[in-house]
Amino acid sequence: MPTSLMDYLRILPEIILTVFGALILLVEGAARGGSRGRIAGALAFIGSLLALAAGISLIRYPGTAFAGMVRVDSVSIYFHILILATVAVVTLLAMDFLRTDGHPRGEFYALLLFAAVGMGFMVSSDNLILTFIGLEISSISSYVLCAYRRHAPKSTEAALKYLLLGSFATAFFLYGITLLYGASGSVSLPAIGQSLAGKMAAGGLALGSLIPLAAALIFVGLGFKVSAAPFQVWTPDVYEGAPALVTGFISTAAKAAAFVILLRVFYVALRGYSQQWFWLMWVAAILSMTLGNIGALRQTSLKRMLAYSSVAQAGYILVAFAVIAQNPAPRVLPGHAPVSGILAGPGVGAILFYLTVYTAMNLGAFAVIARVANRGERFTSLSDFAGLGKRHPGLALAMTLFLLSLLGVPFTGGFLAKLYIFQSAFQAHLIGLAIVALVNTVIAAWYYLRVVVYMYMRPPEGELPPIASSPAWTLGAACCAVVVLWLGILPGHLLHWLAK
Amino acid sequence: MIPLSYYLILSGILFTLGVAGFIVKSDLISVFISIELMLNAVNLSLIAFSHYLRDMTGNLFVFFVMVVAAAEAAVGLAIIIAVVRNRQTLSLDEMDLMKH
Amino acid sequence: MQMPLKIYLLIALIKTVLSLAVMASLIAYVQLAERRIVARMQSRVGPTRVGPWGLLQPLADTFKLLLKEDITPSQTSSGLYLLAPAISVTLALLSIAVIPFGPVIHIFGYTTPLQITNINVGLLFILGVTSLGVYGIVLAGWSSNSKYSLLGSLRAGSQMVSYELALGLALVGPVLLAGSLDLRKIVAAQAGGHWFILPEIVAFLIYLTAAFAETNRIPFDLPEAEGELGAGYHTEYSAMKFALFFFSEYANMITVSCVATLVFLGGWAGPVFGPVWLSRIVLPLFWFCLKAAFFLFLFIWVRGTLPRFRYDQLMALGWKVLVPVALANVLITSLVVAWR
Amino acid sequence: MLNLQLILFLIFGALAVAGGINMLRSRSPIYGALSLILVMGALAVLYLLLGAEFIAFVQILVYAGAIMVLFVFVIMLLNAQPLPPHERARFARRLGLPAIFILLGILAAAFALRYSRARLAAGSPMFHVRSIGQALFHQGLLPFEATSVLFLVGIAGAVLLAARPETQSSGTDTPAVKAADRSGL
Amino acid sequence: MNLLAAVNPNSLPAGAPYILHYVPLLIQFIFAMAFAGLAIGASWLLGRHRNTRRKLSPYECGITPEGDARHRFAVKFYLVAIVFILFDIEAVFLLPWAVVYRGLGWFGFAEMAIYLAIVMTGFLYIWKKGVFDWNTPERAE
Repeated sequence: MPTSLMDYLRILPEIILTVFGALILLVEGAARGGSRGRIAGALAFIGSLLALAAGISLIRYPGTAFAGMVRVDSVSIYFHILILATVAVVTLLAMDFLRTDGHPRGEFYALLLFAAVGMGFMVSSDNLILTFIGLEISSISSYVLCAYRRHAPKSTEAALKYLLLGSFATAFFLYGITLLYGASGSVSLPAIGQSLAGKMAAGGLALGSLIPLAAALIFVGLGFKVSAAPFQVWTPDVYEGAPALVTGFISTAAKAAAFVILLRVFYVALRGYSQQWFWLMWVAAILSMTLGNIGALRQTSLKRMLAYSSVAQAGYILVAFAVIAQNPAPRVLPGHAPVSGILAGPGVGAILFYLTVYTAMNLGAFAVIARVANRGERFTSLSDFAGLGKRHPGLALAMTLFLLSLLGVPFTGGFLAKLYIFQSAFQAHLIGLAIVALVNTVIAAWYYLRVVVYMYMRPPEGELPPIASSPAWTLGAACCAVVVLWLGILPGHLLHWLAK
Repeated sequence: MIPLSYYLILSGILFTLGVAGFIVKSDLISVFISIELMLNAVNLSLIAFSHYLRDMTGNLFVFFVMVVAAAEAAVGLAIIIAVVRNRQTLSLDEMDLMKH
Repeated sequence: MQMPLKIYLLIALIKTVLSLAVMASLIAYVQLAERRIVARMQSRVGPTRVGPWGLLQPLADTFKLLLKEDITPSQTSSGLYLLAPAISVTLALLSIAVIPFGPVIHIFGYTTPLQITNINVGLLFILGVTSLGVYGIVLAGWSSNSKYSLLGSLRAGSQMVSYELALGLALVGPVLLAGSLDLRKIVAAQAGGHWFILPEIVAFLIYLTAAFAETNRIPFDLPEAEGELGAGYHTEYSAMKFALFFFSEYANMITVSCVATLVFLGGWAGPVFGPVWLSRIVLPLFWFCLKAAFFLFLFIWVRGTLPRFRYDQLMALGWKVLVPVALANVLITSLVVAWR
Repeated sequence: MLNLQLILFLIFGALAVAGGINMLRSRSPIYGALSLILVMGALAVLYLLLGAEFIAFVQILVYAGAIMVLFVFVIMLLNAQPLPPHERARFARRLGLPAIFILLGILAAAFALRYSRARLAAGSPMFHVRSIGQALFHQGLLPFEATSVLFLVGIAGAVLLAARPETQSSGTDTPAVKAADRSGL
Repeated sequence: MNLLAAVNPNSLPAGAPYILHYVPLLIQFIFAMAFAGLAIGASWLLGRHRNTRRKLSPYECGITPEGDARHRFAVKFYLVAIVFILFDIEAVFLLPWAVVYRGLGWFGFAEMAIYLAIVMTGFLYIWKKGVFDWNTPERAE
């Protein structure tokens, strides 16, 4: 099976990121003096932009590469663009964070790019071996990124918790994959789907007694990574301990990539057993939304509040997963046009749209927190944000926009995203789920708006050190704001493309 | 001719011992060792399935699991060293900076 | 002709006992030879009192060590303290099992190889056992609860670990040429006189340096250097346990020399003549022992001449020189093989 | 001949489980690490029984020979002492352990039910080094190249977290464990 | 005869399970352990036992030892072990590659060249970060 040029073109984004990551490490090792940081930052930004361009150019040659290992279809292209855009924005935001906190700079960018390589493999992998390796690359780089503020006990402790629970979850995920491999005889997702469908038609549940067990174990593993309800105990501690920007990156890009694995494994491989895993999704969605929102009510630290809110957001996405499980789209023959791929379905469009908006608003919110927290991340509690409106109107405005979008106020991306999900939930007549989601949005309103009230109505308590203006940061935050507004006001273009 | 279920039950036992270790153990390194035990248990069932299905993929998968476990152990212990440098203790229940 | 299971197991048992006996006596006499040769190099005589030309000296040493008082210092963790020498001896003796001394021979109507067992990943087995050897030393230092032995064992451990990597990379070259990890196939690939030492001279030198470091021999024996750390990791061991560490060091030396002859000097290949039993059994064994003896002499000779490396030079050499050169050699060999 | 495999399986299976239980029971981490090495050795023999020759020796070379060496080094370095069981352990024993043994029961039942008839052939192994080499460089090419990225992440992470001493003191500046923790072994 | 010898040098009985090639290894392992146990046991039996406090204290070239021995040591030893793990994986990858290399030809060479190039950048990075020079404190950033 000699690999052809086409195979390498299909993993071009990953190749570019690896090359630039290695270059940054070399620069970090070789050059002396302060200029290393800027060179590394520039290299990282150029690298992520080039990879983004390569990601977009993937549209021209969809299909599979490396003997079915990598599948380039609409989902993988879409998420490549999403993840690489997030990496580019985080590189911009990181330039300011690293300078003020005085950390070694090269390794941060290198690890960021390598995490993106891992996520690229997670997103486009059609083979459980590559999925596992991609998951591990991105997880291990995020463990190290979490511990980036080496001398802060909180940061290393957060990384420790993330590491222990992350590897615990990976072991469960692996055990699920093993049982799937044992039951179906192959590790490539479409082949598993066909052989299990065949088994389902022939025998019935008795024969497939390993499948529900495998599905449960995989869900435990991925539940941790996606911080879905029963397994979200680690999220508040890790999101609060890690540097704000790293939390932003983990809670958006890593979560999106993990959702894609969930999508591919459950939607492609376990398609025949959707009745069984529908209940998994249903329970996880309800628990995530309620626990996330209730947890967020009494938080004083903004990062911890956003951690609970991200658990709730994962709940809304799981609602869309339940919708898919309710009526899996008719089986599209693999020979079909690969661009639409076999992942077209009512819920899938909602998931993609929601994840895009969620990534933009969550990253923007954490960017503002990183900015306000300033050197040593001391100012992250609610009282520090009091009176921000007067002191830094720009920052306060951005924060309000992101919080409103997280809540789902009209004219912001969040509103349309939630609307899309509720609409697909109603179509799949999952009334119970939709009502719980609505109630949760109301609860969420309280703690989102509380921050806005603090920022504008309350007099500033204590003094904040002057926040130096940094062009790179403003550009990055502006990108997030533009995406949120653009998807809020005229989403037509994206919706049309998603429907295709 | 050993039935396949013997191997799978043995790997189930080892996996459960790993999970029990993860919950019961009180110091960082022992918790991390229990995770390695869980990964070993998974490797055993992978090789058993690979032999039963007469298919090479199981062995290949175990090979990559070992490589990944090595990188994970390396980074994991680096983080444990960084934690001990900051907190001077290995006990897990003192890791409650963020509980309050 | 296939043999029934019982005969096969019986032969295996005989071979094991035979190899252990040969190994034990060989180690005793290599140590005697070392003391005599190093003495001769320093123009003194060496042990000649016990028995003719001092030949019974090793016997005398063994009894002396058996009778000496065996002190176990107070705060040592007794379990590990005893376990450490046992681990290093067991592992040292284990890797002899896969080394083929001669061709397949026919005696009493059965064909059996001149080795305990032939597995088709022989080289990998030896690398695996070497990598486990570190535990013997590291646990010895840690369990004997003295500052010197702990520091000595840490240094010895990290030295062995780094040079084990160079050892592994050096062996990749010959495996590339031979196309198999089975020691018999590697020897077969060198048949007809073109031994691997010529095309793989760089890998050979790296292998030798790494072998010296693995067995903690003279240029690399800083961790147990008397002057620096008071005998390093086995400071707290006395009598037989102390002897076991030296026993495993010499056993490792013999294993390393045997692997060197097999992989680089074509094993038992050599001009043979005369009747079947002579040319098929005695002469190949003779050639093999001659080459292995040459390497053992090299160990002793280097011990008599070279000074000891400082620790940072030692580690720098291991990582900055051996590993990159070994990788470069692997790439060049693969280029040559692909080109041909 | 037939029961030779069964005997070997029972011996080394029991050894592996004994190692696991010892790891659970042992107080100081050094004994935990050594019992894990025992488990890995027993598993290597089981892999030989299952015909995976190359994987058995890679297990000894990489797992028992490299990763556990790192664990033992770190245990020695941090002077890890046995710690009193913390209250999380007591709470876990009451709640966690029964839940785990239910998990074991489900696993065992599922395997026994599903594969009651499946027999493992004892013939020659299918997985020589040559066949895993072919699989690795044809089918497993992309994961192989992805491992080099994993390598870089490991290197960057380790150097970043462990290489730089806080103070510019000479080499011996590793973390000191509090005197309270340093009970006799 | 030579062909048969080459194929089955251990001349195993026909149809015997493959594990029989490894049974002699197990025998050798048991004998080696017995040898070690015998040596230690004999010395314990034969040797005299007169323990005095001073004799049992750790040997410090005559100076009475103070303080617990197992205290802090340089992180350097840990860094060597971790770099060793990551390069050990590389060595383990090289072995099957070397075995099947003749079948892969130039394609095999290209694959390994890419892999080694990336690994060598990691190696250079470590070299520049001063992980390998032992007595000079690392260069601060």
